[in-house]
Amino acid sequence: MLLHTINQSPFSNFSLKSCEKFSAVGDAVVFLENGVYALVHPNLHLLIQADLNVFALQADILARGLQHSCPDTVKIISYPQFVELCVQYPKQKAW
Amino acid sequence: MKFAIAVFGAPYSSQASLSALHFAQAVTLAKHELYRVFFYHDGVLNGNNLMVPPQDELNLQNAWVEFAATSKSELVVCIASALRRGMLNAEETRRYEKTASSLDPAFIISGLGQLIDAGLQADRLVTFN
Amino acid sequence: MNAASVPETDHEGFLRDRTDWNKTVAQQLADLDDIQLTQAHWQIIDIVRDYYSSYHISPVARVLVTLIKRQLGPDKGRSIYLMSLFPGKPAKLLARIAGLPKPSNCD
Amino acid sequence: MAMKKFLFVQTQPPHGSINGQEGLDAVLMGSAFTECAVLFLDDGIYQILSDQQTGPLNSKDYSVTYLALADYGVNNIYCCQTHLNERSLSTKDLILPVQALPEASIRRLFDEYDVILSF
Repeated sequence: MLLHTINQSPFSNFSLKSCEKFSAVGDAVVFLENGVYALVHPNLHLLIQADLNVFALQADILARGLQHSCPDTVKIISYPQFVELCVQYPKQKAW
Repeated sequence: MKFAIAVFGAPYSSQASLSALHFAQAVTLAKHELYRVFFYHDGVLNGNNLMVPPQDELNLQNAWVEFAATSKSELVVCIASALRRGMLNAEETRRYEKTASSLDPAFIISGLGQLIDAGLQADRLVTFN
Repeated sequence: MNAASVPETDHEGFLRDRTDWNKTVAQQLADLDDIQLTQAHWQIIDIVRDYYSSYHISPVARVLVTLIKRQLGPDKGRSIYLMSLFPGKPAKLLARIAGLPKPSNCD
Repeated sequence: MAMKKFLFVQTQPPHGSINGQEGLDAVLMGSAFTECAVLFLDDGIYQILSDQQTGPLNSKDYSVTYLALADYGVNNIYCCQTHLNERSLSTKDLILPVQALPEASIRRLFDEYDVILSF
């Protein structure tokens, strides 16, 4: 099981697309930094449909004023929860 | 669990360093072991002790040094990346006949082998690029 | 070239300008470590210079030993042979004498 | 415990940034410790496009350094067939032999290796 991390905006970068292509059922995706703009990207639902567990870092969401645009399908996490995810998922792929 | 962190991004030009710092603090807060923080690529610039950000902004170099002091964590910069970008400690300053050193003494200058070693020895290697 | 015209080196004896390198200069650089270059030395120098010219890197010691074994045979393809010709830190010394880029300390 | 295997993923084209060159340095270093493989994704494949002439730019041509990987014991070198197709490239355009994999196999690589380092 992979922990994908995406830190680039999907509006200007292929990371979201690559992650979707090279992920498998049960993988987790963490959006951080500019990656949190994925929460408002039309292709976000593809990750949900692919049965990935999708997370986004709260600090990055708040800093960018996206707190009112978070879909229910994405779990909002703190840094300690991010660490906990790294414990659960043995490998990271940083896109 | 034993964690290692790799930081690839320059301070301020990328968020990698700030994210890695928050993550590192969370690792130690959760009582995990932090085996090493390895700075590569532009990440070596986090060791720049000449950085002077405005007083109402976080000084990332200071923040890393304080974190290392309180958590007893090891901060390592890749020597090849560091030399290329002018991050020299006193010894390298002498070796390359330069006039000033720029790398904070809290950062250890070492080889890229330390990144590989971190990947081998730690249970988790988390990269901030 | 006479003995007086030694090209400029840094304090560790590396050429400041690698284009200054030639066979005479190589001996001058070797003199700094009291090494008289023999045919055996030159075989190794040629190997690392060829390698650098093909791949744009200096081979690490482990790979160099393999190259020597491949080109000069198993008797010479041993780190002890390399150490006997270029004692101390062979990779660094060899880079210096062969006019290759100064390696970073911790490689 | 068996030694962990490393997969190095090159994603950036050459010369526009130093990521690829420093990524290659990491592969060469890794080869001294453990089994390593290289995967070229997206524009990363351009790092090994043949006939790079860096003289006029005065940028180091490290594409030839990839040819040294075999001497360093790195023999598993992969790329994505789809990414080649998108760029109208074939493996014949590359400076060294590379196994072009379908997308599904790339995911299996991620499973096969223990540590994934992306540049």
